[in-house]
Amino acid sequence: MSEFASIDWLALTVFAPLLGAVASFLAPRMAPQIGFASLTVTALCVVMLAAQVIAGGPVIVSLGGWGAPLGLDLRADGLGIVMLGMTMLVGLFVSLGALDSFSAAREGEENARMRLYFWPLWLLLLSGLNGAYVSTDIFNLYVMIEVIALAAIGLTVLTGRLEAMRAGLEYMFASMLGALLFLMAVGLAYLQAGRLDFAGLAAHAGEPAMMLAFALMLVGLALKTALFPLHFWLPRAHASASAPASALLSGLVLKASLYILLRFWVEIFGPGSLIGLTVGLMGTGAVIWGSVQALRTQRLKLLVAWSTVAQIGLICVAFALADTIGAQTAWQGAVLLMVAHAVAKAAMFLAAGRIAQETGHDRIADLDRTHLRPTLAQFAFALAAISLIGLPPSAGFAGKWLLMEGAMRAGAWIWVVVAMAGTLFSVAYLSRPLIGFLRFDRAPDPVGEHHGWAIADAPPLMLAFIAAISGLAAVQIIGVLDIGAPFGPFP
Amino acid sequence: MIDALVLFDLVLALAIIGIAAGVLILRDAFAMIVCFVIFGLLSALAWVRLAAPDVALAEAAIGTGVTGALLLKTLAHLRGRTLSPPLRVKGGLVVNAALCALVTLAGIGVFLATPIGGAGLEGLVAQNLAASGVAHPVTAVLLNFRAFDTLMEVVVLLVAVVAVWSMERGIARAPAPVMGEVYAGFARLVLPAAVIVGAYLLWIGAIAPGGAFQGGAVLAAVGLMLLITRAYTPLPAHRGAARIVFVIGTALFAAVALFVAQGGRATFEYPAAHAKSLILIIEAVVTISIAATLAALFHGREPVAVSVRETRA
Amino acid sequence: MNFDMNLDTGTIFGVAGMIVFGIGLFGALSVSDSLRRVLALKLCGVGASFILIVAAWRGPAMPADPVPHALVITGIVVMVSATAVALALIRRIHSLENGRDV
Amino acid sequence: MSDIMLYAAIAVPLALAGAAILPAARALVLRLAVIAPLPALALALVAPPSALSEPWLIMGTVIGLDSVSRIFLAFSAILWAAAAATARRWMRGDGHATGFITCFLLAMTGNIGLILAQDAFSFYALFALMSFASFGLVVHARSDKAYRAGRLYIGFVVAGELALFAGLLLASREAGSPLLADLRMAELSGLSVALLIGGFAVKLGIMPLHFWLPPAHGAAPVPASAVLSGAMIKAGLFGMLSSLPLGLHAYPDHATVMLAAGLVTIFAAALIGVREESPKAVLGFSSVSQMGIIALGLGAGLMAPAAWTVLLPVVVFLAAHHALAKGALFLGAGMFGAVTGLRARILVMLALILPAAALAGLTATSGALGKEALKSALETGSADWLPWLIAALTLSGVATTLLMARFAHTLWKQAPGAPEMVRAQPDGLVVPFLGLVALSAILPATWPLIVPEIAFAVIADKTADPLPILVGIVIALAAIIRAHALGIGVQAFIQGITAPFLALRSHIDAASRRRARSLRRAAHRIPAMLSQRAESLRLGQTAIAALILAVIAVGMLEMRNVGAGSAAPMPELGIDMPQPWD
Amino acid sequence: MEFTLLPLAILFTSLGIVPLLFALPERSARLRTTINLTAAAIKVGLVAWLSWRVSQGTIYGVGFEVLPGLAFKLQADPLAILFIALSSILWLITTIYSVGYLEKGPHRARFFGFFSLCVAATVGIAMAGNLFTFLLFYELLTIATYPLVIHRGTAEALRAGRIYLIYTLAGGLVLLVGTLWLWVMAGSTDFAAGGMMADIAAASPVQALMLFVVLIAGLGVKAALVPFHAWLPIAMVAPAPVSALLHAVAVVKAGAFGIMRVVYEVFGIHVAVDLGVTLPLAIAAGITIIYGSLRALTQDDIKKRLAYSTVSQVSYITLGVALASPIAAIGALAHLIHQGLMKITMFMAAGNLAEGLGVKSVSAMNGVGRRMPGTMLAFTLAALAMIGLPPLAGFVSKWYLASGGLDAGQGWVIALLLASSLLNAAYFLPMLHRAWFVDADAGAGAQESARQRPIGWMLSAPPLVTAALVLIAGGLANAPFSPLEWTRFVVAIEYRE
Repeated sequence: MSEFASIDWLALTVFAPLLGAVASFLAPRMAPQIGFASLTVTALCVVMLAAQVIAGGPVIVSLGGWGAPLGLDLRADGLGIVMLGMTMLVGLFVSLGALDSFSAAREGEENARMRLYFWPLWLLLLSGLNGAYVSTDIFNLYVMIEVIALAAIGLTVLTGRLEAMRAGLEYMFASMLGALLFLMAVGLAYLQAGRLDFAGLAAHAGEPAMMLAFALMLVGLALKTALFPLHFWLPRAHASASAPASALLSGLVLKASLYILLRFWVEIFGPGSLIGLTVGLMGTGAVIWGSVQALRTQRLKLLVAWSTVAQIGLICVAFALADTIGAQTAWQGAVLLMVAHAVAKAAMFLAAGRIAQETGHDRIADLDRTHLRPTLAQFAFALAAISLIGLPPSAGFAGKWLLMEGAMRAGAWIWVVVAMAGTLFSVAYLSRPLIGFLRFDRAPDPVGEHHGWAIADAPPLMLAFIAAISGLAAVQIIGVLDIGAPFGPFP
Repeated sequence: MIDALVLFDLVLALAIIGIAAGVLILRDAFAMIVCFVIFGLLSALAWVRLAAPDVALAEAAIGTGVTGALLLKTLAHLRGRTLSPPLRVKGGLVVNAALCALVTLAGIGVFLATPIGGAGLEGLVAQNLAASGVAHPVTAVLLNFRAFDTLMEVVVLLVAVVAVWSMERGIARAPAPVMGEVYAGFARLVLPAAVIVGAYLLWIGAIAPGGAFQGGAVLAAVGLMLLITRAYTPLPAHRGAARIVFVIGTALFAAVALFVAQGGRATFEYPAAHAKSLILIIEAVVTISIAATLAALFHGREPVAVSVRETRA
Repeated sequence: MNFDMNLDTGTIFGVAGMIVFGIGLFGALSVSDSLRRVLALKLCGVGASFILIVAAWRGPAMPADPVPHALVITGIVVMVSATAVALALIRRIHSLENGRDV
Repeated sequence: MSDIMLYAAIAVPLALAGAAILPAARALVLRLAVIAPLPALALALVAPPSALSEPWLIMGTVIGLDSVSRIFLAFSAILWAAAAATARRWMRGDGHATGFITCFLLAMTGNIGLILAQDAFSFYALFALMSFASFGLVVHARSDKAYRAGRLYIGFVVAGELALFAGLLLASREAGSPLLADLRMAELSGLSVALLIGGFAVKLGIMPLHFWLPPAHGAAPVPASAVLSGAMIKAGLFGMLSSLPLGLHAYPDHATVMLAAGLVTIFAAALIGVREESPKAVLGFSSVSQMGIIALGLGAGLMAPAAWTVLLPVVVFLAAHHALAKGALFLGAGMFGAVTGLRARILVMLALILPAAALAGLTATSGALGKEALKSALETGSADWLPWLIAALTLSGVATTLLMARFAHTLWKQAPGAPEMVRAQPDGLVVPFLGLVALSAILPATWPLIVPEIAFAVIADKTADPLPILVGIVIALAAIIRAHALGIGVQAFIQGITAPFLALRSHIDAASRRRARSLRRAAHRIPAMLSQRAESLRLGQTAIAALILAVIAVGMLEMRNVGAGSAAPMPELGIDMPQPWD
Repeated sequence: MEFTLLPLAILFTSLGIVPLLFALPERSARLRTTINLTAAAIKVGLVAWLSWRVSQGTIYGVGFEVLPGLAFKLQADPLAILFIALSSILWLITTIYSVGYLEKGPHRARFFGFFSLCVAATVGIAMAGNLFTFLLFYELLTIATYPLVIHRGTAEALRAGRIYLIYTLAGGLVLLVGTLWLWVMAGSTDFAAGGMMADIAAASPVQALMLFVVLIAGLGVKAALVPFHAWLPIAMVAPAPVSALLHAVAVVKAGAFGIMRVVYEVFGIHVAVDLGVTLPLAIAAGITIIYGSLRALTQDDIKKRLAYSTVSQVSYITLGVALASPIAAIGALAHLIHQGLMKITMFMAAGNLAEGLGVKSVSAMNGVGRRMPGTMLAFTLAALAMIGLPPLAGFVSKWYLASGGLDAGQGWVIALLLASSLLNAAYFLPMLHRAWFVDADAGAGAQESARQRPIGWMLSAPPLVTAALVLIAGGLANAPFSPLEWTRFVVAIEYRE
């Protein structure tokens, strides 16, 4: 056991997928196997790390042995563990889905190419994500978000279709601009503080350069997170990517920038309530606008993508509560919502992909119980919808509960109303495809036995199932989350 | 009293700003790229003035050189397409301009309100330089103090090449640049020299300005020339080797970082005795990877797809 | 504020960097041609680099802080990677749009 | 033994009704219906007074037999038996015989059971069973006339049941017990007494609550008319006797209304009745008129509790008298319709004279006995009303005679139609008809034998207090209700109530549909337009710069606020917390 | 309180078989039926055992923490038993009926899966030990019933389903906010006899009042209180067994039961009276009672008429709760059971008419009594019980409600109940009249009713059984373990102070 304890699981969570990516790039034919194996290893590392953290509190590794201001520290506290866990969970299942989506059994050169490149890109993405969750240095985070962004763009355009390419370019510009705003913020922060670690910067919070740096970072990260009104790139990018890629983009990639924003907000800048209000209002706009667009759109994947815009907005309501008495509860709720959204949205994209694959289209108006109905995928979609709407016992419910509880404790009823509106909206737009799944008065053939079962239905189903019942484990998740008091020592 | 050097700085700054504006304003695409290259070089010059020769070198080699080559290649690919007039005065444009001006003003205000050189890590770096295994502080930071950043930066390059390979395929060949015999001859002449310069830069990085990236950039330039002159044509058979070269830097760097983490040492904590040699090995390998990657980014596609298409055509 | 005292190399290039960043930002927001947009973003990047390098500057004839330099070098490489990907995308889109693909 | 008889009295008809569900048993049920009331009859004639408590049933059930209920049970059972015997012939070959006999038996169960019931719950339950089951008897003919009569009937029944529900509820709360015996001993409030009287008066057919009665009697087949008129309307009387604190407390207001209604009923019913075309309807009005007489007795009892001890036997006697005579008349009417040939008709007509004369109060008949006894009993009661009552009672003989004359006339002109099978073999009807005639004739003689303890009559004082205005209002109300109920019908009445409501709703619906349509159009157009505009102006991009500025501005604002508020301007902004990894 | 897994076991009898039912292939009907019936029978047995134990004074509970400080808590108290007993018995009967009803229909696997889930949710609602757990199952119920409502998959059904979903989810959301608020305000959401809001209501009556309004509004949607009732008549497009379940056991009862829990065990009846919320609630219930009946009058569709009747009848429960008198409370609780029995009978009978004769509208009901005597007998009994005739179940609850009205000094309740009974009679008696006393060829809808196909015992027996239960529940109201007796037991606890 002691040998295990001495192993640097923290660094391994970043290095394992990295080495996996290298290997899968070197041996393209074996890419799926290598990819999946290294994913498993990474998951193991995360589990070991989590065990360490749960047993002994936050784990900190000083890379190179130098220590914070000079060198880089990696740190895994409760929040980091939760994010890592979320990433691994979604990642494992999406990978399972990808095994089928890009399986060798499918025809076509395009598919073969996608199979080759999906794995290295995804593993590199994973390594960036994991790196971001354990980083404590803002420049290191800059590099991480670049890794994430480039890999994500690679995944976006993996299908090679023109609309995906165009969406990917738009995403690229948004992402680069976001990163450059971030870089400028790093420059200003260094100018002011002369160091880059969180703890060192926190001492300088509130000074003018830090203020500007914060503004740039906030906007840059909001751009990457697609927070309204900076969401313009998202729907097309997520809707035009292949199903596993969409699942990763929507489930994981957005969460990274949101997580960074959250970290900065709590640990470094601690801005005042007015800025919180601004972000909250942006979130409100996202809820309304995303929902309205989701109600209008004609295509299933676009609907799911717009729903992401709305859901991200809802999570951002927590920022408005950051300096109130309900802050800790609201943060916990926000993190739970992030996890719930990651799991459910990944399931939903995978399911939408399966549906499109089986029915040959993804027009909402034409969805019905055809003789080739992908029942399990539709079921998974419905389960995921339960979590996104926030019905018990899903994690979405637990998250929404805590978020609203925070708002109530703060006496900020407006945010309760926003959360309620978001819920109602999500019912309205998600019921569109759900109703389609259940109608069979137009089916040309008599409805018979189940069809369209496939192994590929398992990952979305499992993810959706986890999303739908994980609210029951909310107290455990929060228990982990509070390790190291990431949201500060609130009473 | 205004120092002559300060005057030079002022003029240089104004030139940089003007040329930056030119990048946006000039209608002709080629002129735009040229303008950008000049901008890069002037920036590098400015950075030399700011006592940052390493950075200047890197900017000149990579930020300007490689990027310029990439831009020109893209322009060649897009040739025949007229660039839309860059700036049309519309309501939105004016609003954008006003907003950006305000942001800039705010930035300048904040910058002026912040003391320069007040805080930094040079003291810590100097303290620990001896223990780092290299004499040049920038290299120490890059390959020891913040080696993780550097590793991830190589990873970024790797991501880029994977992404580019994944997306660029089956493109009918853009007409090759017309390069005369003179150019080919020049290339042949310059090649060995460039290799030597690159290697030197790498070596010198340990004690003076220079290092893996700069050296890599120079080596990449060699690759570029080979590609342009068709002295070397990537073949499907070379793919395996190419992949190995791309990843070897990352792989070795990461492997070393993990390997040293035993006996109570943290990841990236090189044993004091072997620090210099380890760093040198890493740097050398990373240089090769960088060079190959940059060249591949320039070439822009995986050999196999092209060859398949071309044989069919 | 004493103008003379402040008008040193660092201040000049810091302000210049800010302005370059502003120009780049404006370009990134307003320009619709993709190639030029890439360049505008590069301007932003250079502008940010200026600030970092100025932050490292310790006055004429003083050794500079090496950390920001390292950061900028890293930034440059990251930027070139991103640029390469963006340009590859642009080329690919152009090919697809013009039907030069099979 | 008497327990078993108590059970059997209720259970036998109920079991027979239940057996009608089985197709195989239906014919047998029709045939056996005649024995269904016999246990009750036996109970009435031979069993000792008894009571039986079943606390688990409904909400605590008590059944039993006392002297008043013994009389009611006796004549009701006789009537039911006679009617069942008639029905056995009458229904043979009828397509709806099963339905008829089921309803018949259920009504019988209810009627017999309610006489035995000693608590409010079971009384109410059985009363309702009787009332609702009788609906099937009324609409048996399936003709428009029958349906109209049925609608009228059921409307009144429901209203009556509701009044009873409320009355019993209030009364049992006031009495503190649901036992009828306790109700009779309690000082009930005016409201509950009014509700109880109202509820039972519907059944009794006292004006103005009589409208259902003549059409229903006219529409029902002969055996059903006999029990409706003979037995079931007496259940209303029985209800009043068993639930009101008669003889203990005076309710002068209620009494006034009751007396007035009774007076009006006697004559108005006669006046209307003589205009009827159908003999059975004439008989129906005759029943109404006779119930007016009984109402006089009740009213007098309500007015002067002291007189009740002498009034009670008279009222009970009148009920028994009317039951037997009217039963005989109805069965006779059926008989008349069934026989063919002049001789047979004359014979039947002659036999009919006996009960008719008894009703009219010919000397030495039960009718005369009853009226005289009532007159003398009334004298012990309110003096104000006495002259009127005496006069009315006297004149009622005239009215009844008129009605009987009309009955005979219409019967001769258009006898009620009898089914073909009955026409062929009318002999099966003879025994029940003649039996009832005979029992009616010998009632004065047999009366003291059955229940000696109340077979006497007493004389009382006289009072008078005319309330003609109230009577006028009652009549007017009656006229309005009648016109309404007969003219429009229940369905139309309901539609009349709901029409404005429906119109309003459809109006609102249409308006909201229009509104919803235009809203939906706007909801589709506006977001589309907005997103198009946002895209073409690249608002998202502009927002980047705008947001940066906004955050800076807001940050500055906050900094200033904080700076103004405290000596140390900065620290407030940073959440000053110990870093967990320190 | 005794900690045991018995409540979980009862929950599991329905929840545990859900995956099994989903997984079964469509054609293995026999196995599915066996599983269903076995589980239902086991549940009835367990509930019987549980009721016995609870009547002896044992209260079972089980729970674990879900959110910080908030537990998922099941608790079998007497009030819970009342509801579980209803649902478990009716589940058994409805399962038999559904098997018969869907004999050849599509998607049976899905149907029975959600059906079981629905029952599980109902059991959970019944046994919820705090408002939070209640909310969990309340939402689960919404989700589980939705696929049942739209089971037919037609455009109309989908529209109805959408309306149903929007109403109930919005209601659930409001309840969520209410629960949260309660949690924030009181620091607990536990149900406890006598309530727990006394201090808070004393300290901040306005907030407590608003909380009450929010909670009741959230529950009122499912309880179909006017103006939140619109979903109920629309949702009647569902197959007959689903309507039966929706109207009799699960959904509306969940709302009514929730109102009970909130009034008695969150606020406490005395606190509620002090807050002055009971009279408005009673008036709201009264309005619903009359409104529902008036709307029912004009419906020609049988199921729609029954649906509006439900709107009216369910508010009896609310009325009884709001009257704040122990006697009325007995009426309310007894009506919870009685209305379930009556309404399920009527819906199953209506289903039989539609299945066997193709009769779906009142105007086509002429002569159906003769063609389906058993079914119509059951229907008649239930209808008469609805009107409130003794000795049927409806009479008992009405009697207690009216007495309770007097007890509480609210005489208008009697008038209200009388008016309601009158209206009940006005819309049920014409149906009975047509069924029994009008011949088939007369009146409209002769063609519609011409189609006739035999129905099996699985369809014909269940309504008769429930009708018999209606008779027994009323006729043997005073017998031990009758609903009324149990109700008295519960009310004695709730009014113990």
